[in-house]
Amino acid sequence: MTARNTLALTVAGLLLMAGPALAQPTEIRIGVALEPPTLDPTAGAAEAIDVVVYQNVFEGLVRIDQTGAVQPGLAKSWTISEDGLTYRFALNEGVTFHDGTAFDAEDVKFSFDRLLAEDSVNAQKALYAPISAVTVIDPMTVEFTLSRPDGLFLFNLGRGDAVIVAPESAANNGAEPIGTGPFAFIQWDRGSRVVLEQYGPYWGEAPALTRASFVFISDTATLTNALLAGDVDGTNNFAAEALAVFENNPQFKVLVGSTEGETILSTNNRKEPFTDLKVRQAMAHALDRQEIIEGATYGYGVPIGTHFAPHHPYYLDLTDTYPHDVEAAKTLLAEAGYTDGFSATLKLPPVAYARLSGQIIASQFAEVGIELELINMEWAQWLEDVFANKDFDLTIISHVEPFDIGIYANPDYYFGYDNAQVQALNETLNATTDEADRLALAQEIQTIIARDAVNGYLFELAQTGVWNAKLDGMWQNAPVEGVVLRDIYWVE
Amino acid sequence: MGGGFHMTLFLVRRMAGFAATLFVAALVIFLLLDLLPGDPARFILGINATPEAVAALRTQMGLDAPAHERFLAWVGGMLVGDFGLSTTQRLPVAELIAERMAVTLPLSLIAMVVSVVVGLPIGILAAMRRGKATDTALMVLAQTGVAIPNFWFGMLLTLVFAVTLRWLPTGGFIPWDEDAGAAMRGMTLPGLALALPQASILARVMRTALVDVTEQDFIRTARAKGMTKSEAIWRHGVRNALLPVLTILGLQFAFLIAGTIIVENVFYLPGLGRLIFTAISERDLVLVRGATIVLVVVTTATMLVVDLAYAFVDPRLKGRDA
Amino acid sequence: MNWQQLGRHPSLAIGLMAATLFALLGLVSLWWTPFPIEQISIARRFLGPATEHWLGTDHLGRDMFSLVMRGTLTSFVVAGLGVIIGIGVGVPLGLAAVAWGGMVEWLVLRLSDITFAFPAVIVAILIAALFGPGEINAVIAIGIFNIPVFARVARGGALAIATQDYVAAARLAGLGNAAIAARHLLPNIMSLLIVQGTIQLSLGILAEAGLSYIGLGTQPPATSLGLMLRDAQSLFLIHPWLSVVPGLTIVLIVIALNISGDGLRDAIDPRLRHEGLNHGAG
Amino acid sequence: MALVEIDHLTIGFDGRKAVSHLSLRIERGDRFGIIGESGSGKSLTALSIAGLLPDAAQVSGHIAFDGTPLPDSEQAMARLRGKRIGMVFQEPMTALNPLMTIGEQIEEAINLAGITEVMPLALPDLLDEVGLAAGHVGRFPHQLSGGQRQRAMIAMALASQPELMIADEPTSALDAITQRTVLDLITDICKRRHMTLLFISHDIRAVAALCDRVGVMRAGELVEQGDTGDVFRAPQADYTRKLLAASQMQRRDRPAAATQADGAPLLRIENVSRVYRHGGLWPWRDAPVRAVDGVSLDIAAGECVALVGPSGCGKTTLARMIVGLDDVSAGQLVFDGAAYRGRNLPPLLRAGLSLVFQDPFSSFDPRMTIGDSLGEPLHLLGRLSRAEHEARLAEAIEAVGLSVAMLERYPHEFSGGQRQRLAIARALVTRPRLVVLDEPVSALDVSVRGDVLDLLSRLQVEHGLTYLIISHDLDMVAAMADRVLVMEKGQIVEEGAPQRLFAEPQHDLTKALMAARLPEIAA
Repeated sequence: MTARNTLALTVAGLLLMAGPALAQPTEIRIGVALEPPTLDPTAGAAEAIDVVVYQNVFEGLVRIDQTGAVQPGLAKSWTISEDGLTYRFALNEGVTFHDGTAFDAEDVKFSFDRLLAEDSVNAQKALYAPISAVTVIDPMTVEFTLSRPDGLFLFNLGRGDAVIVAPESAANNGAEPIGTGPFAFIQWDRGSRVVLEQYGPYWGEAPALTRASFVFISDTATLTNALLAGDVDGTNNFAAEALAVFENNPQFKVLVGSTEGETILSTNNRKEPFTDLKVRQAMAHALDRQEIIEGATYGYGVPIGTHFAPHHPYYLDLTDTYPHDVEAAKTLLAEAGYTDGFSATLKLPPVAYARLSGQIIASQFAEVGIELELINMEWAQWLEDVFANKDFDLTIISHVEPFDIGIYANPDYYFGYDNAQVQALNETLNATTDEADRLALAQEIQTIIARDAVNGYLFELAQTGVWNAKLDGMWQNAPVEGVVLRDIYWVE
Repeated sequence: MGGGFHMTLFLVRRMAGFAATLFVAALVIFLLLDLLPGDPARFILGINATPEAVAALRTQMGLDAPAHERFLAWVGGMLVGDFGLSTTQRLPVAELIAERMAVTLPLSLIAMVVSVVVGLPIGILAAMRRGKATDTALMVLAQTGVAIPNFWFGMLLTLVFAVTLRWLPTGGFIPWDEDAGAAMRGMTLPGLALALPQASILARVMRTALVDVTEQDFIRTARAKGMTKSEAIWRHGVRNALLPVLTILGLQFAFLIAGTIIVENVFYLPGLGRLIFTAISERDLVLVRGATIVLVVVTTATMLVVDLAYAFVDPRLKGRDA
Repeated sequence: MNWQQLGRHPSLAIGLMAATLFALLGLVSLWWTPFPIEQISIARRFLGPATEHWLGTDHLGRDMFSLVMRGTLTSFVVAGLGVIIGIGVGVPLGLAAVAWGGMVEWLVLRLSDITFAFPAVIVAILIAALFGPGEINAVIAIGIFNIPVFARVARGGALAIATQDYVAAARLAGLGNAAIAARHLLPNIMSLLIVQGTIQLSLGILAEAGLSYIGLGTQPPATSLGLMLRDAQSLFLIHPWLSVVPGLTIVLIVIALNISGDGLRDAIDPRLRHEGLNHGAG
Repeated sequence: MALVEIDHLTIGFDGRKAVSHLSLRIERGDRFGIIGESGSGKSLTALSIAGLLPDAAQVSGHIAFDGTPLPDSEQAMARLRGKRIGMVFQEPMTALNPLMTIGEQIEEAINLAGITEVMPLALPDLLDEVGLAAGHVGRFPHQLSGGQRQRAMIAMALASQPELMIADEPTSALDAITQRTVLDLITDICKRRHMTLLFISHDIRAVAALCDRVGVMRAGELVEQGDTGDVFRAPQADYTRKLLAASQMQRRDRPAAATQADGAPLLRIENVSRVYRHGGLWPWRDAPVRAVDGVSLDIAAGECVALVGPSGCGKTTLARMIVGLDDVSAGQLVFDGAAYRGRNLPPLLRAGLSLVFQDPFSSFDPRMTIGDSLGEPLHLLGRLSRAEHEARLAEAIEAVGLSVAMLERYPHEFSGGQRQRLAIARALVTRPRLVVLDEPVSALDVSVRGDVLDLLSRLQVEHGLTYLIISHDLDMVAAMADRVLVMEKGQIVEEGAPQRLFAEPQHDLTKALMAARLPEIAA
């Protein structure tokens, strides 16, 4: 035992002496870092919204399970036309919203009309652009017509952005969400917590938990203390740096799973000197992925060599495309005409993985002669500067959308990669429904963007949950954002 | 001198100055916030939203009107108690602030009470034992109390009393009407963390003030009347020494109302400081300016109260402009 | 102030010595640190104190002693610039209020009321939102906070000076308000300003730590004591040493400065200096 | 047996002796006076009897009260003070607690004295005895006049019906008229109660009037003691003789040639008023205060005019307007033919006017050399060459009898008398025609007053100066002035040559001022 761990163990030992945890067997308190600005998942992009309400308060026609597969939700079954343009859903009977109003096909139509309307404020409106019409066939049947085939259509229906809301309550969902899920919203003590309670008349199988609170604790040290003191029962994503506190503690279990977050060193492909492939290749060689993963994620990140989630069946391991090689990097820079290197800015959003990776990358780049100036920014400013105005050289960001390789086919996207071949391949991919073909296409795109070193591909973020050892049924992976409560239960 | 009339004049003058300060402060806040980079609509909708959706949201949030119209609408609204709607949360700002005040105000009061109850006696004791070992020990304690960063001390308190002893929660806030006892327990540690530096400052100010007063002639007069030195300090010195302490108390209360943000972070309390902090990062300008002006009002009002209290306690100031 | 006086106030001597020592430590870091502070080496992180790394290494494998040196410098510079802004703006305002009086004094008082009404943390948050977080932001926020403090101290001190006959004599000699402020008022409140400056310096160092804690102060790759403390906070249970080093440094510096401030006041204030004699010498 | 017996008392601070080997006896029923200048240790001696010395004092020697040595414990000493010793201090404003009413403070003294049997009557009786109206009981110290405050102090001292009353400079902070009434009050009470009095003062005439025994202190030592009559009739110590001489002001007569009345007055004050308003620009501001109310007067070149009156009568305000430190509200001033309203006095005219301040300790910037301070008014003359600048300074400092080398020094290196000389030098540096002297000697020790007045007389002759003296010291005025103006409530109420005015005062105020003069000590 090292001296450093003594304190942690002492604290843990005292915990054991303090006797059994006080938690009731059907209630749970979950610590989460960020408080949602609103509780309406259709009116904001914040992950924090989905963490609280997704699949708990609100449900979609289908739902995504732990493995990322599409399962029936409010729709018990569906049929797809041959051309892939018409989806007909049969809805579950006896479903009610938490305010008691009944759910039927009209609510589905309302939800999607609202999402697609001119003045819609849905953040992911673009994902649903292929929908050309939603038709109520009868109260328990609804039909979607698409303008073009979309391989991800069903998955997208399962996202938090496409949950079904009722016309009576939709406007008020931000403050007082009313959905059809197994948990009903009870109260929101702003700045402090959201409380949910089991919804008695839930149409499906009743969950084991009767009550759940999401407690907002942004500070890692504080969250650590709250977990140790038993003031919260778990958290879905705990800062990797302090995981050691819980790793060998029998009172807790640490769940390490995958997310959809590809963390990349985004490079402004429109801007000198990054327009030069050799420069981008040199940067790729300069990166020591292992050191970054160790330093920024304490080893929990999974290395990636392209923009794709490693746990996905389509994933291709391209991490060796440009191995860490300082000499190669210097040579490439010299070939590109930057014998003495160059300087650039690295704009960093306020997340720990970005700030830490940034410092490490700056140190690594310095070895090949690239001087990085680190500029730390708030989210709002980062979004405006980097994302909207594309005023940046480099940035570090995790792209958490599932299956989002399509961003490489959009030359207007913030990193500005314009490759006709990728654009054509992506179009084909979107219109293809055959799995084998899709896999081949997706892997071809992965290979091209890796070779082009469009961005520096760093790692896939891990989800590192810390939970009371007596809890079970938590999602280990995060194929979509959210803390799904329905399967969680206390074991005696 | 006509005390009553002068007192009224004094009040009226002070109130007029108060109003003027607030108006200028409102203008400063508004202008400053208007300069902020970052689009609130873009923030809400995130990186994948279409420009049309962002534009639609901007219109909905009333960000398209010219600046002077928005300023007048804001000030006009506040005069009738309407602080506007939060852009991100879509709720009345007044309501949001009131919720947070239910945490910040009692927390500040607890910290004040603790610091007064602990700090003043220590200061008095040190002054009485001036130059002796007790004095030195107490002042070393007070120096350390001022020097320890707030969040560090809060963390230490949590580790001892919440994590190890489990006497008190690590933080969080249970609303008063739900369980007042739990709310109180939740405020204990943050209250202590806030009180430590304040009590240390109070102890030092009290000591200095009392030492100064002890050198005044009227203490000698009291002793000449037949009091011992410590009796004279108790009966005549302490009350006079409280005058400078009163100013510090006012400053401290104003500071506590706004300055609890760090402790709120450590103890995950939904206070006003954190509200402003998150509101700015979310570019919820309506909320930010509402909350900021409330803080300014509280600070200014506290100063006003201190001034009035001074006039009340010190007969020399009655009816005079301070 | 001379050496003999220093000898008569041992706590002042200790305080000044300690504060100077820390300041020098910081200053030296401009030219030399045991290891370059930007040098990140994940393989060497979390080393305990040893002969090579006197105070061990941090979570990025950087030398703690080097970081403390540079961090001390940043803390001093941020707090010091804050004091300079406070003095640079506040003192002229305070002096002008006294020298001109009337409308000028009223304006200065209202201005300082208004500045004062904005809590420092809020100012820092606003400035961070305007210009981005960083040392400059901390300097401005602390500086703004210091302005009314120094304006009030300068005004208070100068008011007492202004009633002295030599100020009236200077007016008789035809000196204008500005000349009187510069020739008579300023030199005579200098000691007051030094004492207040010391106190504000220690407050500034604490404020920098607080701002860094909420992410508005110094930004990596630069470092400050507050930032080190913040970085180490979540590791406290695993690597307490990383918090103890910067935390203790802050505590010691602040105590040293406060003791110096208190000592200077005792040493400079003639009323306290001639303690005893003023009671009886009638 | 003596009530107080002091034997070889030595008091030191940081090794410096403030009182050394002092022995004296105060018999029961004595009225004992101690005379001395500032720093002579007289107050420390008084405080040591009551056990009120500062903590830092190192004391040796013995003090016995009523045959018993003073107790060591603060508790017992406090009881002794409370029951048997009453004390009155110099500055009644600071000696009273500002936050408590007079009544509360007197009552507290009564309670501490523990004389319960007289309690019900005590407060009204005491008030009656010291001449305070019952209505003052509820007032705070700042609401009373200086004399009333001192009466309250005396009431507190009397509350325990003490055997010994110690009065430490009880009147030096009061104006002339009040000073006299308070002294009379103390005399009355001592006689009526057969109380022993220890009276500390720098005013030899007050001691002579009040005490039957006297001690003279100088630099911590008792140079002489004995019956008042004996000591003053036949002083043994040189120092006593010097003090006696200084207390008798001789008329400084100047050759008539010095007064050269050539028709037009040097300074003309035309119907000048000064009104102060408080409360800024608000419409509901306070009623205005008329500090100076329609004053007109002329001062001829070479004249020495004195302006006398009680504190607050407006004499200082008038002086400030004349020298251009303040503006008139109405009327105008004419100096040497040029009209001005106060601060608009042009620089060259300013050079013709100067002012000597009362307090030599606050009239020099402690951070500037004497040379810099003295050179300041030379700005008024425009650019002077370096040589001429230095010549002017040398001329001025030599005129007051000090050496050029002193220009390099700082104010704290000089004594009070030297500083007042330097202040006069500064007033002369621009070679002015009119010098306003604001209480030029009242802050100085008695022994140096005469020297400074001699200097002023000499300078007036040598430089053909015109003086306007502001003072409440009638003896000094009588010694210096050609003409005296008496001022009350902002107006000049009487005017005339000092001899005539003091012999046959017409106005009530003048009469009161004359009545308040302490008798000269019979030689």
